[in-house]
Parts: sequence; structure tokens; C-alpha cells
Amino acid sequence: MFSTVLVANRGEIALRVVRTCRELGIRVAVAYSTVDRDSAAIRLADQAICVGPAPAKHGYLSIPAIIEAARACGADAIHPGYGFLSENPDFAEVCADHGMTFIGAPPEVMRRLGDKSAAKAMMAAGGLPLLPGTAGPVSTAQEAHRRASEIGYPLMIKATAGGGGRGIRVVRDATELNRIYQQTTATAKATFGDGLVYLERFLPTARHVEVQVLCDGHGNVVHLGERDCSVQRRHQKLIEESPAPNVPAGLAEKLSAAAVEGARVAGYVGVGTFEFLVDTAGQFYFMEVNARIQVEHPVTEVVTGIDLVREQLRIAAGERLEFSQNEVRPSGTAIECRVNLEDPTRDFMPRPGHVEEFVPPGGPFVRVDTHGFTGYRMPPCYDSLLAKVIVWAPDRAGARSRMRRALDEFRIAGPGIATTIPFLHRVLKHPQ
Amino acid sequence: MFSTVLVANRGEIALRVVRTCRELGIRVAVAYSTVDRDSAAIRLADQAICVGPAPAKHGYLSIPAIIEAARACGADAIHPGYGFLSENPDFAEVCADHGMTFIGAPPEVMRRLGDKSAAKAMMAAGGLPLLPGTAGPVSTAQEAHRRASEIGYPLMIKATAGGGGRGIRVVRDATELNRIYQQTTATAKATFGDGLVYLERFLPTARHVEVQVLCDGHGNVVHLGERDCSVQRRHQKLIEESPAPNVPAGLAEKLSAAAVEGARVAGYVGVGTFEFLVDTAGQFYFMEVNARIQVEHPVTEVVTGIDLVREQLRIAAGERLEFSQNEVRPSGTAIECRVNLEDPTRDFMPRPGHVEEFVPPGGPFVRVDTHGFTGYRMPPCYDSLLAKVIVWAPDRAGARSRMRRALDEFRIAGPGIATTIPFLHRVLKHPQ
Amino acid sequence: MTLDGLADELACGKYLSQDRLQLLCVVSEIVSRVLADSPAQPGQLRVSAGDVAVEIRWPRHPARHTKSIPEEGASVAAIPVESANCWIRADTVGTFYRAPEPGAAPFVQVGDLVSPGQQLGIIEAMKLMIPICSDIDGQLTSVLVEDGAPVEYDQPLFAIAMVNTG
Amino acid sequence: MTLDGLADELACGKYLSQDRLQLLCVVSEIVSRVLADSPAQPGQLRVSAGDVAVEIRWPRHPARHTKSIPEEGASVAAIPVESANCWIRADTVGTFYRAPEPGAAPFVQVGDLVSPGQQLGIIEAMKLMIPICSDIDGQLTSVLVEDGAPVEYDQPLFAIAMVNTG
Repeated sequence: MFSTVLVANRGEIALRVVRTCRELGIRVAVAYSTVDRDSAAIRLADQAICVGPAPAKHGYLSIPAIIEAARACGADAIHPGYGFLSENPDFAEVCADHGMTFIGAPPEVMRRLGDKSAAKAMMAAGGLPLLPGTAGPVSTAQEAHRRASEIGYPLMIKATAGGGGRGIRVVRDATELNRIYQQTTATAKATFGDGLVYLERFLPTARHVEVQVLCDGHGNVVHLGERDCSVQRRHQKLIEESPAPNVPAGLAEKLSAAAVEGARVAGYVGVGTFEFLVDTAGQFYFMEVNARIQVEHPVTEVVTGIDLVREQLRIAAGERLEFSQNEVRPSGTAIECRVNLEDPTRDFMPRPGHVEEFVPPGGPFVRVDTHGFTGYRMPPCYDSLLAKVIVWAPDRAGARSRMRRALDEFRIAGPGIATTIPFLHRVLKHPQ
Repeated sequence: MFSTVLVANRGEIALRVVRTCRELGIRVAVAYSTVDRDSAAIRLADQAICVGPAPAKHGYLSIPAIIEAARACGADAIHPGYGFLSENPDFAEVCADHGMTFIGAPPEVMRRLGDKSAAKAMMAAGGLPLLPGTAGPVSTAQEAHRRASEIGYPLMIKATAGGGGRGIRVVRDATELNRIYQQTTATAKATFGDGLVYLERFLPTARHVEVQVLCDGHGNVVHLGERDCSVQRRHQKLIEESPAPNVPAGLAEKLSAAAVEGARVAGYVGVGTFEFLVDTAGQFYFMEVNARIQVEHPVTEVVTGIDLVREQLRIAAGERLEFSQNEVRPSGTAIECRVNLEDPTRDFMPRPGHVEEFVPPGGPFVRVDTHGFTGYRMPPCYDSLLAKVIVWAPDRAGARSRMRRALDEFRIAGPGIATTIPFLHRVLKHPQ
Repeated sequence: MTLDGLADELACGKYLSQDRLQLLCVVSEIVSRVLADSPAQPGQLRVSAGDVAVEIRWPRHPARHTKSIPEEGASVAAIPVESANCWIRADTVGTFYRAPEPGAAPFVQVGDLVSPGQQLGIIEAMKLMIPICSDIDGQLTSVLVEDGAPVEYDQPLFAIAMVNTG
Repeated sequence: MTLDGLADELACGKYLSQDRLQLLCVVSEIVSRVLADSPAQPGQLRVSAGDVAVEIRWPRHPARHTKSIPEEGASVAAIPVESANCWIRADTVGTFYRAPEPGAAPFVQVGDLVSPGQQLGIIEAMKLMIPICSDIDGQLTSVLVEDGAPVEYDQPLFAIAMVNTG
């Protein structure tokens, strides 16, 4: 196992990694920017090293700054968290060049999975179903029309260089196609410097379901069940749960089997997530692989009892999985709600600020992952996630009641502070 | 199920009961004394009603005050928590007389189990092993000598009217007996108004292991495994865990079977705990029954996934247990540490005060039950428990590491504030 | 009192740091100004800053149930006033009655002069009838709870305007 | 400036409540008094109350790395001083070197006069050599980091006593 791990991230995920390092007896250092000087992760870490000013590109996203920080604190491994450098294959290679372990997927695997067209082609070859669409870019409006009639409407025109919900337009029927095709290519060229687009069937009522996989470097692959992440705002997840509710019997098994097969095909190593769309008929389609620990990983931890960050560290250190697939026995239902400092009544506009009162929920079967505390000042330059509330219950109805109780308990106040809690309450009131 | 439950308690257990009531959709009111006006339980409750001043005998212990409070808020059931009126059969009878359900064991069962000699005799008749000793009181020094030579040394002389560690003296050999017998009877007479004493074998290295039972009013009895509560200070538990570590194979099953048998013999209804002493040879002896929800109940909740307060409410409402013994499947190890405001370097002297900084631990597999918050002012008139930290892990070593991490994270500060955390850390460092 | 003067005067508590002391001082200063500028003499004042709270009322004769809770060293001088309302509060949880029995005349009416020891009402708790008596001289200005209503401990039942007997 | 005056002047932010404004005002007042009474002119001052922090230094010419971060309306006027120490800080994480290459003489020695643009050292980050230059006129009073030691971002490297060029 590693002697010192540098955490190259901030917020709740930095604290999450520090916690597991401490539990494993691994020395842990935290890289921080000047505005994160008083962070909860730093308080719990063995060492902290300032890597730059608030803007991420000079700090958390700066490969030289992170590498030099790792060297300065004698780290033999770097945990990138999520976001920032976590899915950057160049960074992973630089780590290797400097004799440090990047705690994540191998760079060549990340590179292949990061190219979405190539990833889809690879998974299709491995037998995973894809959403009907063009495998590659569409060059002309004529070609778009021809392919669109094969795919069927409604469909999406997506910029190849887009991501995170940007560069996507929906086409309801053939009469709209020409106009939207021209608009999307023009916007893509202006925004991403690359006008290439592709077409994909649009499923307005589909659910977003993802499967967690764990792969060691010795060819062992297990899945830890699925998570439903259908409750989103502005293409960002807000509520996740496991197991996925309201899906046809047997579907979860099919999704898991597809994810395990996909992980084998990709030569995946580490913790990773296979994202699928599931339509109302129970058909499912591979979307992409997230080659990182995800924000919603606690949902899986709670139903399986497996510490995913611990497994991530063990796999990165070359160890073997300690359990086989049939020793993974998920039980009950877990739900996670993301409490962000943003205003749901104003299109989820981020609302950084000073948290004068902060009382997280507690008690039976409630877990809170948060870097917040009374007096915490959320800087405006990063994402607005303040806390994740995760609950467990034997069944879904119990978990939903418990989540409502937990959110009722959560007290966050300060001048101008607004959170996603009222929105989460509204969603949880619906039977869904 | 009940329409309104009155919680006749304070601190973390009041909050604990309020939480489950909210999750079950039961209206919940909290009885409070003037110094508990700003409590966390009140914030989460539907109603709060002041029952008296700080001294417990005029508030939390006053049967008229609690009954009138229940009437004022339209409660059809009263949850007594632990301590205060929780094991008072007279109070349970008054509740029944006023048409309210006392959420606890039936009064006649509490009365029988509250008389320790009678309880032991009943359990012995049911086949439970007792510590060698006199079944009833010893009237003279001569009789004490005769019985002591049958029991063997070391032994304890205990005041019949004592409890909670008071009125107990250890006798190492026969030469000490006469002197200590005279002293104990004199002290008991002065302290409790009753000079009766009995003799019991003393096991200096015995472990305190207890079994949680759940009994509905329809004759169904299940046990939820055992808890080890051997780490104590001044006869108060500080660390509890489940399953019990370092006990001979098969012992846990024998203890559980004995507890189930004992519950049947007693006609027990509700949640209850059978306490045993276990000696180094693996012999076990019945000690007493705690006819209430206990401080350490979360340890059992975490390993079984069963909400004990929910079961308590359901049983009190006359419902049947929803699961049978073989559906109870404890997994992993849970440990609870009690964080009290008291000074371990000064014989655990209570240290009430103003908590200026309060950041409880969180993250994977950590549960905190606390009524504390930043700005909380602990009144000096009640017990010093501020928070319970409960962790889970697949195995005991993992749970101990996790607990150390969690305690490291816990920040409690204020003028003159001292906690049990340093003591807990020291205990957790020992391999034990 | 100047800020520095007050800070020096209070700099004796080993637990209170200099900056907190100064916070108390400025709060005290603000209170003094507010009091000086107040158009009418207040009957009650509550100031809190962080963990420090000061609560004051101004009856001429403090009554049994009238509380003044200055905390942690900060203090503001009480200012005498000619008359103020004072509350008689419930000694126990129970049901409040204004009259000795159903249909009878109430013990007191608004406007009545009352004196210490005079019975004003009853609280019934588990069939026990507990008399509520005045502990001050004054005039009953209002009855705050309906006859037959449940009351909680410490709940204000009667408001009495104190008469200056000084 | 009076407390009320400052509060009125600043009462424009819709998120800032009146009581927080007043807190800022009293902090400002305290700072003014402390400054007035200070026996020697301070080189650096930091005041915080709740979530508000003010940090000030007094070089005659503000240098690149010299920060003045007044937050949320509270402000205190900078007071000119004859001389003060100023820090040159690390622009990046890396390894600090005092000399252009191993064995060579250091760029500067303690006691040297330095001027803006003059190179004082090097930070190496992933084989990139980043020069560290002075941005003020002054005299080097100390070198705060060993040659070849790792430094973090914003870490003070050199202390320079500024010379009054006004």
C-alpha cells in the first residue's frame, strides 16, 4: 500500500478520500488553493500544501503544480477525486513518468473511453446495445436527412466536442432538421472550434441508470449493482438511488452483465461507472463510461457495505479484489440527495456565501458527506455542492420517508444563502 | 398506529424518538424543562410543551406533569426514552388509567423484573444460569460466613436497594468478611433506608455482554444478537460493540437462546435487554433485564438494519413483528462511543458548559446521534452525554480504525469544555 | 463608559478572550445608545451577540416570576420606571380555571386590584387543584388564557400592572 | 466617522442586514482606536469579526505580492510609514534555488539593495525554471527558505526592507 497519498481535489470528495486514508493508516496530504485554506479536509489531513490561487487552471487543474506538490510532500500516489484532473490521461501519464501512482483508470483506457464515438464503437463490438444513431459525425445536411429517417424522430443533434449537456439540440420531426442541423454545427464551431455533429435517437421519458464496476489489475471484475440518477437539473444529478426503482424484473441483472462485459472489453482497471438510458419498454442503451469515483458513490457503499475509496486505493496499489461477485450482497434501498448552495427558484443559480448556521442531519441510517461547518465560507469559483445526504432503509418507501425527515433536520442559514433542499422536498413528495 | 406520541425525555434520546415518529408520519410532541427550551428535539417536533423547571423531580420525573402534558397535546401514547420514568411501573399504570399507551414493557412485567432478587429467581426457574450467590438477603454475619464459604471468594456484598454500582463492596477473603458486612449493611441503611444485603460471586475479569430482544404482544420473541459493554467508567458504559469480541465459539448463540427463554418466562413485551456476565472460561451468568430502549441500541440497529424505536412503537400499538428469527441477519461489526462532557483526567467529573464549536464526524459508515449543535449550552442538571458516535465496518479491525478516524474528526470546544474523547482514544489504541 | 475602560474592567475572566470582551463592549455601547434614543422607556429589552445574551425588564419591584438573566459579565444598568406589566405564570402543567367551580364567578376580573397571596385561579393537574396566587400588589390588566384551557409550565396566565408603592 | 454614519453610507446591499452592518461599523471603530493608540506604527494589521476579515500592510509603494483585501464594505485607511518589511512570495509550487546553477554564487545576499525586476532566485516546477524577481526597491533582510527546498504557492521567500523613495 502507499506510504503517502496526495489528494488533488477539494470539497467533500477531498474529505472523503482523507477519511479512508486515515482509516487505512496511510499518510495523507491535501493540495489546496488559497481560498480553501480552512477546509475540513485539511483539518483531518497529515499535511496540506498550497498549489495555487483560486482559479482552477492555476491550481487544481495545473499538472506542474500538482506534481510538484506531490513531490514536496513525498507522495507516492495521487488521488484526483472527481472533476479537475480525474479523467485526464495526460496527467495520469505524467504521474507515471514521475514515479507516482495515479489512482484511477490506466491512461490508455481513459483515452479510449474519453472519445465518446470510439467508446460506443468499442462497446457495440462487445455486444452492448447502443441508442440508434450515427456512429460517427454527419458531414452534410443531406446525409443528416438520410440517416435521420433510418433512426426515427425525435432525435438529438450532438456536437462531437460537446459534453455535460452542452451542444445538444432536439429535433422533433423532419421539417425541423435542416434548420437545427445548420444551427448546431454553427454553434459547435463557434463554441468548441469544431463543427462536427452526430445524430442519436431521443428518448424523452428514459431513465438514467448506471452500474458501478470494480476491476482489479489481475482480471477480476465485479459489479456493485446499479444506481438510478434520473432526477437532474440542468443535466446535473440531484437525487440518486439504488437499486433502480420501477424497472422491469431482470433488467438490473442485464444492465450489470452488460457493464461487466463492457469493463472486460475496455480492459478497465479501477472503480468505474457504466451509464445507460432505459426506455419505458425496458430497452436499455449504453451511453458512456465515467472513469472516476463519482459524486453518488455513497449510495452503492451504503447498500453493499463496501468502501469504494478503499477499493480504489487497493486496486491502484496492485492488490486483488478481496471478494467475488456472489459475495456482493446489496440489501435495502439507499437514496442520496445533493444539497447545493444554489437557488432552485432562480434556475439553480449558484449562491456561494457564508454559512452562519450549519446543523447536518443525523440519527439512524443517515450519512452525511460534507465539507461544510458553522462559519464555512463557500468560495464562488468552484461547484456549489455543499453536502450529500444519504439514507438507507429496508425498502424504498422507508428510505423516502427517512430522507424527508433528514432534509427537514438540515439547518443551513446565512446572508443570502439558498439551497436545493426545497426543490428536493418537492421531488420527494411526488410518488414518482 | 398512534396519532400523537409525547416524548417524555430530553437530549439525544428525545431526538431519536422524534426522528422515527416523523419517519412514520406520527405527530410528535416533546415535553421539556425550562433549560431545554432550545433543544434539537423541539426543533424537529410538531409540538413542544414545557413540563417544569430544571430539577427532574418537578419536570421529567413528575408523573402529573407528564400526564397533563400528554393530555394537553392530545397524545395517545407516551415514549419515556431511557432513565426518568422509563422503568417506572406506577407511571405505566397511570398512563393506562388515563387511556394512554405507555411505550414500554407491561407494568407487572417491569415490577417483577425491577426486583432484582425476584427477577433472578424467575430466570433461574427458567433455566438461566445465575452467578453463585444468595438468592435472598443475608440477615446475620454468621449466615454471611456460612454462605460465603459455599460461594467462594472473591465475592461482592450488594445492597438489595442499591443499583447503578452504588452499595457494592468486594470481599477478597474470609478475613475481610465480617468487617465489610457490617460496613455495607450500615451504609445501605443510611443511604437507602434499608440495610438488607446479599452475596454474589465476584468475577474481576468478566465481560459484560447483553442480548437485545424484541417481543410483540402476540407471543413472538426474537433476539437481535448481543452487545459487549465491558468498557465502563464509574459503572457507566463508554464503549459498546456488536458482535461481542473474543468470546468462545457458540457462546453468542447460547446467550441469545437464554435471553429468548428469559423473555418468554417473564412474559416480556417490547424491546428489552438481558444482561450477562461472561467469565474467561466462557461460563455466563444472568444479571438483570433492562426493560427500556438503551443508550447503546444503535449498535444493534447498525448491524441488523432494524430501527428499534420503530419496532417499539409498532409493538406498543399492538402490531406483530414483521420478521422471524431467521430473517434477522446481523452483518459486520458496529462500535459505539459515548462522548460525554466530562473530564476523564478528573475522575470523569461532569463538565457542563457552552459548546462554541461543534463539528460532528461524518462520511462512510459513521452515524452520530447527538442533540448538540454549535452554540448548545449543556445544562448542569442532567447526565453529561452529548453525542454517540457509531461506526460500522465489515470486521472489528476496520470498525476500530474507523472509530479512531471519526473521533479525530469530532471538534467540540468551548470555555472549560472537556470530553471523554481522549479517554476513548486511549482505549481504542489498546488491542483489547 | 469607554470601550477600553469596559474591556479593562472585564478583563478578569480567564476564558474570555480579548476580542470577545471587545465585542461585549461594543454591544454594551450600542445598547446604551439605543436606550438613550428610545422615544419611550421600554418595558423589556433583549440583546444577543454571538453567544452572549442580556435580557432585562423594568418593574419597580421585581416579582417572583420576573426574570433578569445577565450573562457572562456584560451588564446594563436597569432604569427605574413608574409602572410596568408583570406576569403571573403557571407553576405546573394542567388545566387552567378562573373560577372555583363551573358556573361560579371568577376569582378576579380585569381591573381588580390584587395583593400578594390573593388567589387568581386554579390549575388542575391529575385531579389535584393547585391555587394560583398573586405575589405582588397591582391591578389585573388581562387574563391571558381561556377558562378550561390547557397550560404549560411557566406559561403567563395573568398580566398585572404594578402600582408604585415606593 | 460615526457608527450611524458609516452604517447609513453602506446600507445599500440587499443581502447585508442592519445588524451585520453595525458589527462592521463597530469593528471599524475599534480598529481606528487601536491605530490611534498604537505606540509604534504597525507594519501589518489583521482584524476579523465573524466572517469579515480585513488585512492591511503599510509599504509606501504597494508591491505586486502585497495584498490588501478589504471585504464587504469594511475599510480602514492605510497610514504611511517610513519603512517596513515586505515579502516576496512563491508564484508556484516547486523547488527553490538561490543560485542559477549548483555551485554558483547566489543571485543576492542579505544586505544587498534590490530593485524591481532584479532576479532573486529560481523555482523549478517540472523541469521549468521560473525566475523570482523583486518588484520593489529595498534591502534584502533575510532569505526565508533553504536552497533546494520545496516551496508551496504563496510561501514567503525573501524579506525586503523597503526604502523610502517618496
